[in-house]
Parts: sequence; C-alpha cells; structure tokens
Amino acid sequence: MIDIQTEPIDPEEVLSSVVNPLGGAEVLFLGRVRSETDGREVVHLDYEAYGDMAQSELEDLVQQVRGANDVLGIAVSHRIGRLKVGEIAVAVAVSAEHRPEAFRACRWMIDKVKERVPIWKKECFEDGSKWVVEHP
Amino acid sequence: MIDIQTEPIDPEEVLSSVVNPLGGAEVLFLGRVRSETDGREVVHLDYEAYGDMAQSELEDLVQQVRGANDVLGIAVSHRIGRLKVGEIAVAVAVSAEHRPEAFRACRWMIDKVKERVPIWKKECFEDGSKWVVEHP
Amino acid sequence: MRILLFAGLAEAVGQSQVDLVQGASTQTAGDLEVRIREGYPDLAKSPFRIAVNRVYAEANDPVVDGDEVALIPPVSGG
Amino acid sequence: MRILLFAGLAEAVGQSQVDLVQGASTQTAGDLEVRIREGYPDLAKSPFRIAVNRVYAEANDPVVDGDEVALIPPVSGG
Repeated sequence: MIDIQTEPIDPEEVLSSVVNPLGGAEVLFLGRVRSETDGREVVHLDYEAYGDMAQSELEDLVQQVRGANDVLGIAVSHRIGRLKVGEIAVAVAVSAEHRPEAFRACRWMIDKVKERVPIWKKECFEDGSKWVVEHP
Repeated sequence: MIDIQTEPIDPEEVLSSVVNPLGGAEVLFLGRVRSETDGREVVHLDYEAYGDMAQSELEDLVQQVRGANDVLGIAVSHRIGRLKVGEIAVAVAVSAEHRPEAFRACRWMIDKVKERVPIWKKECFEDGSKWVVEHP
Repeated sequence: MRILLFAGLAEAVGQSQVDLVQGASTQTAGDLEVRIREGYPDLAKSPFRIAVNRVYAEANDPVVDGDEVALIPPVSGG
Repeated sequence: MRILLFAGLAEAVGQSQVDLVQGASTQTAGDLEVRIREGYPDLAKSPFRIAVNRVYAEANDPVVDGDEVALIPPVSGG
C-alpha cells in the first residue's frame, strides 16, 4: 500500500497490509496533527501535495526498503487536504522477521518522507496561518 | 494500559490508550508468532508468566518511561497461554510530541520486556517442543 | 515552458504555474533557476529545488521542451 | 520456605514449587541458590536468577521466612 489520500487514514488497514506469516515484528508509525505548535493553538492543517511526484517518490522509497532483504512488508499512507487536530497525517508500517530491522526501516521511511516527498503543510491558527518549513 | 492477558490483543485498543492531543507521533510495536523458526514449522506457542512479578516489572518499566518527560503516553500488553501462528504476543505503544522520542521509548520498552519480564515461551512443533532461551 | 508552483511559492506569486519562454539560456535546470529568479521577483530569494519530470534535478541536468518542470519549496509532510 | 518454579525449571523438577527448610545457611539469596543447586540435581546447572517478593535479588540480599521466593530462568517474552 502506497497511498496519498484525502480520506481519513485507517491505521489498522495500513498495518494489516504488511502482515506476513514469516514476520515476528511489526512497527507502525503514525504522525498526527498536534493541538498546538510553539505554544499556539492549532485550528487545523492544510496539506498540499505535488501528487504525481509525491506518489513516485514514495514508490521509489518503498522500493529502496524492499531492496533491503530483511524487510518483509512496508506500507505508507499520507493524507492531504484539511486535517483537524488529532487526525492522522501519515502512517508507515513495516514487517520484518525481527524487531531491529522493523524499527530501522520504519524510522528510515518516515525520515525520508519528511525529507524528500513533495508534500507541504500549512498551520492554521485563530489569527492567521503559515506554511511549515522546519523538519521537526 | 499495562496488561498481561489470555485474550487476543487488539492493537487498535493499545494504540488508542496512548493518544494525546499534544502528541504528534505514535509508534506501535507488535510481536507476532512466526510460522517458522530456524526453518522448522511452528504449530503454536505456549506462553507462561510469573504473573504478579511480570505485572510489577511492567509497571516499573512504564514508570521509568513516564519519568522521561518527553513521552506523553505508553501502553504495553502481553498475551499468555496458547498462541497460534500469526497471533500477536506483545504490543507496545508510545505517544510523544515528536518521532525520535516515540521510536526511542518504544524500542527501549520492548527491549526491556524481552530482557527482564518473567514471561517464557515454548515453541511447539509437529515433533516436539522446547522452551526458548535466546533473546532474538 | 510551463512551470508548476506549490505551497508558499504558489501563494507568493499568486498562481499555481508560470510560463517561461524556453531558449538558448534555458538548457539546464540551473539555467531555469536563474531565469526564474530574475523573472519573478517574488521567487528571487525563496528556497526551492527544481524537479524535472517528477524527479529532483541537479543544476546541470538538461531540460527540454515538453518536460514537466516544478519548483519544490522545502517539504513539510508528515 | 516455598520456592516457585517456572517454565523449563518446573518441567525439569516436575513440579511448580519446591520446599526448602530455612535456617542459618539460607540468610541470603546467594545462600538459597547454593542450597537449591545442592538439593535439586535437576537444577544444579540450570541458569536462573532468584526473585524475592517479585523483585530480582542480588546474591547478598536477605531472605526471611514468609518471603515469596522464585527461580527465574532466562526470560523469553515478546
């Protein structure tokens, strides 16, 4: 599963898509809209993507993870559009025989998503909004 | 949530129990019964716990994680009794503001569970069984 | 040549794409960047990378007519 | 003094607890270990740690009558 979607992300679905009978370990990462940032209350976030390129970058990253022979399954789903506080923006799931590989690949994937994939978020507050530029 | 239970583990429930409005990152680890070990087909696993001590160790570990002020929520659930291939043996969920702390605390917790908590598994094959002693 | 803009760059310019006449001075992604920064004062100092056909381009990667060119401001997904 | 056994240790001995008469030679967890290894040949070379009142004990931790003592073979949860 490699998805960029406007509908809410179902973590169970992302996780289920990687389950493998040989897998003893799964790691799921969820990125969620926080209620505040730098002490300011967030009303909602607007996510925008360069859809075709984002999909292609995700596919490329997933291929890189799959190329490492110690990963049995990987899935990534990113939501775009308007997200409320508490909603899931991104989910990454990895299945591997043992936990070190599962943790490592999941962490690598979310780091790369945040570093490379052309998706942007705008934080909207009561009194204004701004595009986020840092990588937290 | 700190559980040692004979009923199946619901990952969604473990995850939900840590969600926090200030949390931007959640990491869920699932340990699952693999279909084979060292090339031998596994029929099922029997988990046994020194229940009172296991609960107390888990509570102690959870307190240690909570003492680190960068973790917003943590939950751990371990199943005991007879588990079939593909079933979830253990789940650890962590919520934090940002992902490094969430990954770090989740990994630390599952490592400590496997190192300290008095729970044992016996692998049952078609032609015999043995208590597992390694820490994979 | 049509150039796609996103996020803060699109807002800065007020549109989601701009047009640039291609010619001898726009043979590479690096050339394009120079032309864009000169031609659009709103983008003169904005940080961005150039993508050609949905792949991040290096400065000396060639750009030809018909390529899908986009300006990618610092990403912030997740 | 009753001593709880688990997993492979319980199987080796064939029961989930054993009794040890407490006395001058069983003042500490370390003493207990020696007595157990002497008294139960099945446990002589088995790896285990001792827990007293549900906490891992060090060799010189005291053990008194009424304590809950258990032998903890290498754990394998998860």
